[in-house]
Formats: sequence, C-alpha cells, structure tokens
Amino acid sequence: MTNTWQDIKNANVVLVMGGNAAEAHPCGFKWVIEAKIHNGAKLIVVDPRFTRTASVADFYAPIRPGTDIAFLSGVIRYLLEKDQVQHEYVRAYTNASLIVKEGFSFKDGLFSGYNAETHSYDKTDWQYELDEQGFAKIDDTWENPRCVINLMRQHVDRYTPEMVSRICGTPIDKYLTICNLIAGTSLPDKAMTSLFALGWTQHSVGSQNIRTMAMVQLLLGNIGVSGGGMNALRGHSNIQGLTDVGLLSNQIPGYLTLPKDQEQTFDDYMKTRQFKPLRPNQMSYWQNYRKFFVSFQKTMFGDAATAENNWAYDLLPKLNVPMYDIIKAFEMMVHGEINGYICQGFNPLQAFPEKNKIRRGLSKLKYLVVMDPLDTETSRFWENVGPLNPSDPAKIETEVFQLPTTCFAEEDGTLVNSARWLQWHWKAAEPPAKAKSDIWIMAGIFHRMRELYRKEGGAFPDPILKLTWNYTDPVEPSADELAKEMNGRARADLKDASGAIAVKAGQQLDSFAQLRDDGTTESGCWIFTGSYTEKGNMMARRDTHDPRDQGITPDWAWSWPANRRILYNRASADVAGNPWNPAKPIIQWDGSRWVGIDVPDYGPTIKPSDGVGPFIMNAEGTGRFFALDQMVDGPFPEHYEPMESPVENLLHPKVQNNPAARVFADDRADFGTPEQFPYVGTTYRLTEHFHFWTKHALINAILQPQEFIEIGEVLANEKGIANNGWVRVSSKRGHMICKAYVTKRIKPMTVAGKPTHVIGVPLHWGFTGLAKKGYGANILTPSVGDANTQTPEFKAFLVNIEPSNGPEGEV
Amino acid sequence: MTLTRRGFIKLSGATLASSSLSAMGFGGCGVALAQSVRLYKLAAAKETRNTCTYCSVACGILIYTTGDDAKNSHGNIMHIEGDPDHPVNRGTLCPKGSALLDVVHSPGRLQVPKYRAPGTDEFKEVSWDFALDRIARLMKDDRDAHFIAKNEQGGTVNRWLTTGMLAASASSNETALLTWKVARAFGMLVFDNQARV
Amino acid sequence: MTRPLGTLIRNDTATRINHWITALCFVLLVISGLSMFHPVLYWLSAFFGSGQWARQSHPWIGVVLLLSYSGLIIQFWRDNLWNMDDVRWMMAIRRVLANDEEGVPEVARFNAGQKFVFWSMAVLVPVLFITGLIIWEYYFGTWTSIPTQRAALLIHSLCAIAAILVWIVHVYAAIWVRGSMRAMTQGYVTPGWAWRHHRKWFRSLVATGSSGPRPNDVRREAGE
Amino acid sequence: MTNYQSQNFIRISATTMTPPATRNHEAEMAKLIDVTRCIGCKACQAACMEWNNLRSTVGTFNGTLENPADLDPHTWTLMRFTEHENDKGDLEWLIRKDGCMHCEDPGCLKACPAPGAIVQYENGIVDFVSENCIGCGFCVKGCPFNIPRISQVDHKSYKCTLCSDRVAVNLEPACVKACPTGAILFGSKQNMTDWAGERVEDLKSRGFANAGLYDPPGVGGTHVMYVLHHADTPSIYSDLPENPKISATVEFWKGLIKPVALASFAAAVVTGFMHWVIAGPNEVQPEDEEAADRIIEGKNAPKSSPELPT
Repeated sequence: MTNTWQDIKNANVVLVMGGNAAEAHPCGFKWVIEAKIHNGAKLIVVDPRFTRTASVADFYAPIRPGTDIAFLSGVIRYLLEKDQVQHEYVRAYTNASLIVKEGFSFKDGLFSGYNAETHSYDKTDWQYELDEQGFAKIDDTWENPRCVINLMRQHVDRYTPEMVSRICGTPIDKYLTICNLIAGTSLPDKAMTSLFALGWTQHSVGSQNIRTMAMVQLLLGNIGVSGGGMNALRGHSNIQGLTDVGLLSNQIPGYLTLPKDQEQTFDDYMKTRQFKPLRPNQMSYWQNYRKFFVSFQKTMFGDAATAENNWAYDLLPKLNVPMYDIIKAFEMMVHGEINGYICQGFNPLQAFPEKNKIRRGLSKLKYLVVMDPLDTETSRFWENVGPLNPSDPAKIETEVFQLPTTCFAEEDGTLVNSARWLQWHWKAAEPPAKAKSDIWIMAGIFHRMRELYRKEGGAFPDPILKLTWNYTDPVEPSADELAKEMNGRARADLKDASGAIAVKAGQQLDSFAQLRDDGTTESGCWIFTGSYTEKGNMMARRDTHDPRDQGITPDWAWSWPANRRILYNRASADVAGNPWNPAKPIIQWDGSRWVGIDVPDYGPTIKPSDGVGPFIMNAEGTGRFFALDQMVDGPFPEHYEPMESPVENLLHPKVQNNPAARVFADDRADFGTPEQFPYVGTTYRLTEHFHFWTKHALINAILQPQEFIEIGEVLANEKGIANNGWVRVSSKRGHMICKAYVTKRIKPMTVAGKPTHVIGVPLHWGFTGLAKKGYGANILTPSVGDANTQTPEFKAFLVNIEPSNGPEGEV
Repeated sequence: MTLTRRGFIKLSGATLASSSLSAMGFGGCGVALAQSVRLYKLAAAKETRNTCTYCSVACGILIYTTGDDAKNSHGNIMHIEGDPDHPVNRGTLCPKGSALLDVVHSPGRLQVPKYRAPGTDEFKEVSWDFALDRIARLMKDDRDAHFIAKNEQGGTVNRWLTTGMLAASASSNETALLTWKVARAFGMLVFDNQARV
Repeated sequence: MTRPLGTLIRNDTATRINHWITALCFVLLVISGLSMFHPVLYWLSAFFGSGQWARQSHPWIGVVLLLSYSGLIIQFWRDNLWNMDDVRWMMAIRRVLANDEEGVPEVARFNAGQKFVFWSMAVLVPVLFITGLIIWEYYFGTWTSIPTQRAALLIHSLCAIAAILVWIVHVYAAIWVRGSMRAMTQGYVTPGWAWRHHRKWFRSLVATGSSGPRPNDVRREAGE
Repeated sequence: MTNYQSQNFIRISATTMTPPATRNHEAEMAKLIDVTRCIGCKACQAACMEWNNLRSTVGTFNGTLENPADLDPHTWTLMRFTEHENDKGDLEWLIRKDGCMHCEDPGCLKACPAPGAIVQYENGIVDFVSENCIGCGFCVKGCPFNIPRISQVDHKSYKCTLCSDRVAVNLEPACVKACPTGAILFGSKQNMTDWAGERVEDLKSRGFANAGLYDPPGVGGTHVMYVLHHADTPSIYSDLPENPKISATVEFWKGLIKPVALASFAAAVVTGFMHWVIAGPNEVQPEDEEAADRIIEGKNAPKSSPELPT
C-alpha cells in the first residue's frame, strides 16, 4: 500500500478490482464504508463474481478473469480521448514528456527485441533517448511522436470500448459508466484509491495488471495524495515483512538483490545497481545502494566482511537463473533435483498450483522438515486419505519431521502490515506442550550444522563459521535483540559534516541516511533503520493522535521507510509546493522546508524550484508510464490471454499468451483446451476462512463447514446441476467432487460473441482440521506464473463441470 | 422419554436446588433474579496487546489470559477481542479474528516433535534432540554432496540448490532475519515465502 | 374385594383401577397444566418438584391418560350411547337437581349427565392429546409451523379449561350423589342406590340374575 | 457488580407484579443494524460464539452461505442471505443479521409461564434467566420473529442476551464491537434512531427511495433496529416480518382466557357448593332399599309375577 488503511476514508472514488476487500480484509474495508458515509465516496467493484464487496457497492460490473489489462488500457484510452487527465501532474511528475529510444517498437503483440527460442526479450532498446550527459531527452510540448505519452496513446488506441467489451465480457454501458466515474477524479482535489490483491497478481500478466492501474492513477494525479494511491492489500499478517526482509530467492533484506553468476566481482555487482540519475538534479535514491549493502554485510559477517574481501561478497550465493521460486522448486523436485525441503509455517501441498504435481515432488524428497503450529496436509502428504490424498506410504521414502511451533500469542516481535507499519506484539502465554519458537528451531539447526562443520569440515564452511551470532542467548535470541540488529548501529564513531561525533560507536542508528559504505555502520535491513533507536522500540509506540484526522497516526508503531505513512507524498502538492487538495494536505512547502502531517518522501529542505521529482527512488524522479527495462514482458502493459483461455486473443491471435512467461514443458503439456474444459475457473478465499488455517478453528469450521464451488444459474440449468447437489469439477490436472452453490451472483458473460461461464472455486478445505474434509482448489490450478514474479495463475484457468453422485461414487 | 440415567441424576440435582430455593411456595423468582446477568468474565484476566495473525490489516487485539502471572499460576488464554485503541481496526475484528481463540486452542495444534520414517505410515513422537540432530545430519550430508562452489565457467557461485526452504508468512520480522541469515549462510537459493500464494 | 351380601357390583376391579389411573393422571395434568397456565398457579409446579419437572412430566402423563381413558371408552361406550330417555332426563334436570328422581325417566347404567361427562372427555382427551403433541417442544417442536403451534396451544388451553369444568361437575356429582364414591372405590352399590339412580339398570340386573355391573345375558338384552 | 437487582426489571415473565416504580430514569439502549453497510462477513456470529462460549456443531454446506443452517441454542445470531433482483434487473445481495430483536413488548415474555424466566431490564434488554426456565417452548410460540430455540440437552430456551453481561458494565455487545464495517452500532435508543435518520437520508440520495428504519410499532418498537434500503418491503430480507406483533392467538391465550378460565373454575365450584347448600346430598332413602328389595324378591318369586319384564 502506498497509503494507510485509514487514509482510504479520504477517497472520492474507491475502485475495488483485482481483489475482494470486504471478504479478505473486512476490518480494513471499514475505511471504504467510512469514505462512502463521511466523504460521499462512490464504491466501484469490478469482479467476475458479485462478491460481498459488490453487495455494498454503488456500482458493479462483471469482468472475465484475466482481462484486467484490456479493461484498464481502455480506461487509459478513455481518459486520454476525453482529456480527463490531471495535466499539471502528468507533465511534472510522470515520464510522459521523455523521449523513447528509436529502436523500441510494438507490433502484433510483441515488443521489439523478442527471442522466440528463449521466450524472452532483449531489452536494450526499452530506454529513453539520452543526451550527451546521459540524461533522458524531453519534449514538454508533447509534439515529438516518440514522447512516452504519444507512444502510450498509440499503444492503447486499440482498446476501444467495443474491443474492451468483447474481450472482457463487460457490457459497454456499464464499462463507460465506470470510465466516467473514474475520470471524475482527474480534478486536482479529487482522489480515487485502487484496492487490489491477488485478483491481479495471480495471473501470468500479474505485474502488468498492477502497472496498468498505476498508469491510470498517474494520469489522474492520484498517486501520493490523500485518498489515492495503489493499495495492494496483502494477504498474510507478515508477508510484507518477510518480503521486506528479503525471504525470496533473489533478495537481500531491504529490496537489495543477490548477485548473479555473471557478476563475479563486487564491482560487476555494483555496476547494475548504481542507478545514476536520468534527469538533472534527481535524488535517484538507489545511488546509496552500496551503503545499504555494505552495512548489511557487516551485520551478516561482522569483522569477516572487510574492504579487502569486498565485504565478504563471495560468502553470498550467486544465482544462475532469475530466481528459484516455488514453481521452479517443485519442477526441480519432480525431476529429483531437490533432496531436502523445509517448510516454515507453510503448507505447499494445499497452497501451490497443481496439487498432484506437488505431491509427486514431495514424494521424491529424502527429507522434509515442517515447522508449524498446526497439523498441515504437507506434513502428512505421505498419508493415504483415499481420493483426497492418494499416496502410498510404503512407496514413499521421505523422512518427515513435524516440528510444533509457537503461534502469534506465544511470542514477542513485529509484523509489518500492508501499510508498512511495523507493530510490536507481546507474548500472552506459554506455548502448548513441547512447542518451540521458530527462532529456537532455526538456531538449533544452525548450531548443530556449525558444530558439524567445525568437527568434520565439509563443503565451503566459511559463511557458516563466520556468520555473526553474538546474541545474549545464542540458543533463542530475543526478538528485541534481533529487532535492534535489523535497525542497525554504528560500529565506530560517526562524524557529521562538521566533524562532530553524531553517533557514538555501538549506538543504534536513527536513520538510514546515517549508513556508510566504509564498514563503520551495520544494518540488517536498511529500510527498518529508525525502528529501534537509542530512544527505544519505536515499533511499540501506541500514541493514537491523528493530526487533521486524516488517517495518519505518526506516533502509532513505526512505518518504513523513515516512519513515512504515505509514499510519494511530495506528489500531494503541486510543483510550487501547494497541496492539490487544500482540504486534505499531506505536506507543503512553507518557504523554507516541507511541513505537514507526514514525514516528507523527499529532501526536507529541497526547494520546489530545484526541480527534483517526487518519485525519488526512480532515476528520472518521475512516475513511469513507460517502464523502461524494469519489466520482463514489456514497457507498456498488453493484454495477453491467460495460459488457459476459452477464446483466442482478439488483438493478436498469433500471440495468445504472455510471450515472456516461463512455462516448463511438462506444465505446458498439462494445459487443457477449451474443447475439453470449456469453463473459466477462478479460485478465491471466503471471508469466513483464512487459507488452510482456520479449518482448524472450531468457530470458523462451523461458519463455513464444507467444500463447495459457485456456479451461475444458467450453466447449472444447462448442466442439470441442482443447488446443494454434488458436482465433479475437473481440469487437465485433476478433479474434485464437492457441493454446488447455484447462485445469481455469477452470470454468463458475452466474450467475443460467445457466452462464457465462470466457475468459482473457494480454496479452504483439505484433509486435516475440524471442517469437513475436501480436495482443495489447487487440485485444479495450472503450474505457471507471472512472467515477472512467478506468482501462480490461480485466477484464470479452464475447467469442466458435471453433476455427480457425491464422494461415494468416487471411492 | 430420552432422559438418560446420568441426565436424570443431574436434573434431580437441579430440581433439588431449585425446589429448596422455592420451598413449595411462590417459585424461585426473587432469588434467581438477583443473578440473572452473567458475571463479566474479564474482570481479573491479564490483558496482553498483540496483533492478529491472519491478514495484513494487522488488527490490534487484546489477549486475555487467566491468572495474574503469579509463579504458580499457569496462564491460559481465555478470550481475544479487538483493541479499541488500534487506529485501523478500532476494536473491530473479522470472523477469523473474532475466532482467534479457537486457533490458539485448536485440537490441530502440534504438541510434540514427530518423525515419520521412510516407508512407514505413521508419525512417532521423538525428542527435540533426535529431530534436530537428524535434520542437521541430513542437511550437512546433502550440502557436502551437492554444494556448488564454482559454476561450469569456473566462476565462484557458492550455492546449494538441493535443499530448499519456504519461509513463513505470519512469523515475525525477527524470525525472518534469523531465518535469512541461517539459510543464506548455508548458501540456499531455493528459498521463497508466501508472498505470491 | 369383599362385598356385602345383597349389594350390586357397580364397577368391577379392572374398571375401578382404570378409572383411578385416569383420575390420577387427570389431576396431575390439571396441577401441572395449571401451573403453566396462570402465574398465580405456578406454585402448583412445586408438587412436581419444580416447574421444569412439571413441564417435563405433563406430556408423559398425558400419554398415560390417553391410554387409560381409551380403556374407559372401550368399557363404557355402549352404556353411554345416547337415546330418547336421555333427552327426557335432561328435560327433567331440575327435578334431578332437586334430588327428586321420581317421575324422571328411568335411567339405565348411566344417566345423561354421566354420558355428557363421558362423551365430553372422549372428545377433549384426544384433542388435548393431539394439540399436546404439536406443542411438545422436545420431540415435535420442529414438526409444525409456529402459527400451527400457537393455534394448538390455544386449543389445548381451551379444551383443558373445558375438561376441568367437566371434571368439576363430575367430582361434584360424585360427592353429591351419595354412594357414588363407594361405587368407584369399593365397587358396589346397594340395591336401593341402584333403584334410586339407575332403575333401568337395576331392573336389567335383577331380570338376568346378575349382580352387576352388566346383565348376565347380554345377547338377549341386545336382541330385545 | 454485574447483578441486576429487582429494581432494575421492568418486566418479569409469569408474574402479576407491578414493575418497580424506582429507578425509572435509565436510558433505553438499542442496537442498530445498518443492513446497507453489512458485508455478511459473520464476524458478529464469531464474536457472539466466542464471547458467550457457544459452539454449535460443524454442519454441512446447505446451498447457502448461512451456517449453521438456523439459529440454535449455540447460535444466537445468524447472517441470512438473499439474492434479490430488483426492478431494474440488477442484483442486490441482501444480508441480514438475524437474532433477538429485544422487543419493547416481548411476545416471549408474554407467553412464558415460568416466573422470572424471561425478564426485561430497564435498558430494554430482554433476557432469559435459564435457572427459571422450564423448557415449555411457549416463548418460541410467543415470539413474532421466531428467535428462541430450546436446547435438546438441558431443555431450556436460549437466545441473544444482547450481551447483558457486557452492557451491565457499560460495554457494547460483542457483535457490535466486532463488526468490521460498523454495520452494527450500539447506543441509546434515541441516539440510534437519530443516526438511522441520517443514514436513511444518505441512502435516499443514493437512489434508495424507500430506505427507512425498521422499528416495528406492533411490538412497541424494538431495541434491535434495522436500517433497510427497502423499508417498504422488509420481507425480502429473508422474511423479516412486515408488521410483527404478538399473535392474536397468543394475545387471546395469554390475555382474556386466563382470568375467564379461573373465574369459570371458581364459578363451577361455587355453584356446586351452593347446590349442596340448597339441595343437599342425594342420599339413598330406606324406601329405595325397600323398593329394591321388593323387586329382587319378586324376581326370586314365581315367574308369574307381572312386574317383571320378560
């Protein structure tokens, strides 16, 4: 989220698309209701199903799963055509005026530089034209046809309302009503907020879905302002934190990245991470990358990281592929390339695509370690539970460890919420029986490994032996100590410009601005610097005051970065520093500095006349309509059909799917065709449950006891399926037998002239827990991910459905 | 009549109690009314501030535990409700959050370390030492056998691909940092979290 | 039971047991029923230990009553068949009430008043039983709609009131007509009692040489 | 600290007492359920179960999102869902939180035969006092909203208490606190009515011409009220009664019949007594015995006796 949960109340229009905020985030959704009641906001919901969010919407329109880019590109076209854009904002704060390199082009569904063999692009030409100093060329008059705005206009020109309606199945009148409501927020003092979640990410074009919306928001001047923003409603309590702390294949805490094979030296590594400004005077904050990296390495390896050994650069592993994500991991597993797997609070058998493949993969492991508070299906993947889990234990040679862990109520620590708040929580009771914290278990494994390497030697023991482990209690380091480690401290006296000592050696740092690249500072996660200072644990603060009552509580907990609550808040004021919306200012220029209710996302004393752009992390200082080479599948979003789709791509039949998506051969073989599987399946959560956890909670098991799918009345009649009757839903990859909920809330859509039916598959059931046993939705889903992030395409795939006699017929 | 014997005894007990109150006369009305409202159950419970474990709204919660933390009092979590001070949820909780008590005390909570040997069809309880020693042994053997120090071109890569890890989605940042340190010190790259699913 | 010589059997042992089971049930039902009917009578539930017990016992006693009264019906229905004498008897009710039964049509085993009690109960008991089932929450609470149950409750109450009134008449008649009580406790009446109150019955006994409660040769009687 | 004493009751079932004249100045409280901002998430259901330590059994999918399938002794509130297509052909998903309405004139209390089993506090809460409940189920018949449920285990009647324990210490009910979207509010009845008025205005401005407050006068108003988008047709919200009032059957049964019945019993007894006084017992006279003897003897005499029937 760029903004806070409460800030949603300042919106004039709330667009929920690519998510179902009311069901997945009910308590955050209250601020939508507040916006409606106290700010007269209109709530628009665009979703394949009439959801519980839609039940309180002012306007609802259906959309076929997987066509959001077409819908939103059409919105961009509408805004440009009607000239309902926030002109001043677009000119000053976006890259609309910058000129794109000659070689870049788009034709018949492909951008320039495509290599059909590797399914990837050579992105050299996805750049600006640069002048002699290396700055991007600019044409403020927008007359140059190579201006970003003109290329974008040309790119979206194909997305006429008729085309959008044919692709998305959204009736034209409904679509135009929504365009009109959205366009109303192009006024400087009006804002729209975009609330989305996995409804956008879980597609083979997931990242581009979000980019398209971000482009809409930039056109409307809705980024950085109160009541605006791009608000990704994250799913799990600390998935933001785990991402911030870099628990992803290619990440280092604080959005630094691990080296690749070709970056053999530290200098090679830094070359692509310097982020030299692309326009004069820009902050291009990633220029400080080296400081963050060196400070991180000092945290990891302490004295063993020196200037001489390039800050222990070689102690980090290097990547030979973009990342070893989950889809790749299980692809390796089924091919016998992985021997051991550790699941920490994670249930891949239920959560990952193509469940049968996951089971096959797990069955090939030598050992599986599951750390969890609950009895997960994954830890019992070897059990025979009939058709629900048809394993043969005798043939599975995997050693399985099921380790009981504490839960939230039994430990101290911080979680990062969707709005980037780090909130401290306190232990309320002891864990049951012999359950232990994840920290204790990870430390236990580490100590045993380190002992074995000390005693026996072995492959490259250096990083293990040199890892910093100077905790007061090495067996179970305290959360406080680890939090301080992430904040970082001075390793030597730090002097300011005048030569005075600003921070004494050993003291906690106040800000990442204090980090150095000479080894005198350390920080486990630079974006968290300031969270645990000499003043104490800032994340435990509980002051609820909210200046201006605008949904910013600066002294409640702590928000990264730098306790900033609204990202890009410089863009809430015009070029001269006056708020676009005087009724809801965030920061403004008072003649000598930036003042307001939030920490400026900007140099606090940079004058408006200096021409420094508000998007300080970007090298050109502006928001990007043209994404340069940052996306693997194109600098502009383009509509590609889901990997399994009932229709051909109306825009370019030859390029049906995302051409840059990575698809493994055996996964491709598991894609079904519309002839065999004519209906669109989409998976989702229900508000009564949280993934596969709450089926273990009695109340939730009572509130939603049994697996079912949702099907519209028209298709149900056609198929002879009765409400509450049994059905068999199948995809190329597997099938499930469950109850049918025949509903008016799913209606057939007309796509490319044909009726298209959607079947909704809630995902919460499995073979452990208190609820009735079920298959789990991922028995159906395809193993393919978004081209950029490899997020599985759970939201659009092909299925068939037939009436069934129930589970007895199956056994 | 489906009254079981046990039920009969219970009912008789209740009858005795109520009849002795009402003593043949004008019902038990006056006596019972004085106790008509259930006692407020949180009166002396210990209150701990925490954060809901489910979604990323991160609602503030108040966990109520029995006992006053005295040495001999083993606190039991008996109620969880929303923290009215929390700026986002302001005391509200969704159906998952309102039922947090049932996940804390779920019969599905794991109690002891268990181990399933190859080819068998059951979990057996084991000691922590057995589990962690065995895990370390398996991991070291695998790492030693499959660690890649140099790639085919002779470049230093120092990676271990044959053991992977999935990090949690509800564990704390502090757990996350420690996990990162351990996993990367081993050279692991098959490393992911729940951000995408 | 010993019976003084020369007396007549009014009710044999089985009948008397049957009657008193019915009577006991009825009284218990009245007590428990009234305790649930009007707050000022709630104290009656104390006879059952508590309101809960009174509520719980009431329907079961009702079941027993139904069975028991069915027994009475089987035994008495023929002697309670209505005829023109009963009409005439009713016309002469003032004389009956004045204890002057001379000139009133001779009465067979039962007079019209007794028949009225019998038939009232024969109607009320099954209606009470059926409506009782409908409102028997534990077993049948979900069998019928709530409006049906409300109607059943009302009918049950009205019938119960009627039954109680009939019962009061019955009890008073037993007290008023001396010798009647003994007829139902010890089972016999003197010939004079029979002559006074049930002359026709008396004559039929004498004629067939029966000592009661029914003439000896029923077929002949019926064949007349 | 949380006990209500007798002065706090304004109504007690099956009593003939006059409500206490003291403590007559406590504000009436009310819960306002704004159906138009309810998302049907069931947080209220979960919070109710958690606070009141109630757990029904894990049921099965039943063709709706309503779980459990109905109110039961462990389910004091239940979300009811209706997929309603309006005149324009647009779908409206009407979601209503069902549960005790805490009527000003409670039908359950009127029907209840057990003294003190159902009480109404001066703040308007209608509460069941289980200890006094006899399990007759009359409250079920008395209720115009079909709310109370009799336990198959202890044969007692259960329903929402409006968290009388929380309200007694000046907290809001558990469902109210939990509601994520503020669709359930709690305050004085006056305050809730005023706020409902504002909501209705907002809804009318959004095109719901028939928006309104559901506070049915037939039961004297309720202490649980609804804001409805279509207040003209409450029945589309999962059969919310159009004009609920205590059934005429119940009114008759618990009204006129009671005194009339007692009076008629008394009259019957008195009549009997008076008859006894006036006419006295009907005793067998010696003449009767003699007459009888004569007959018997006649019977035993030669068969020619003319008096005998043949």
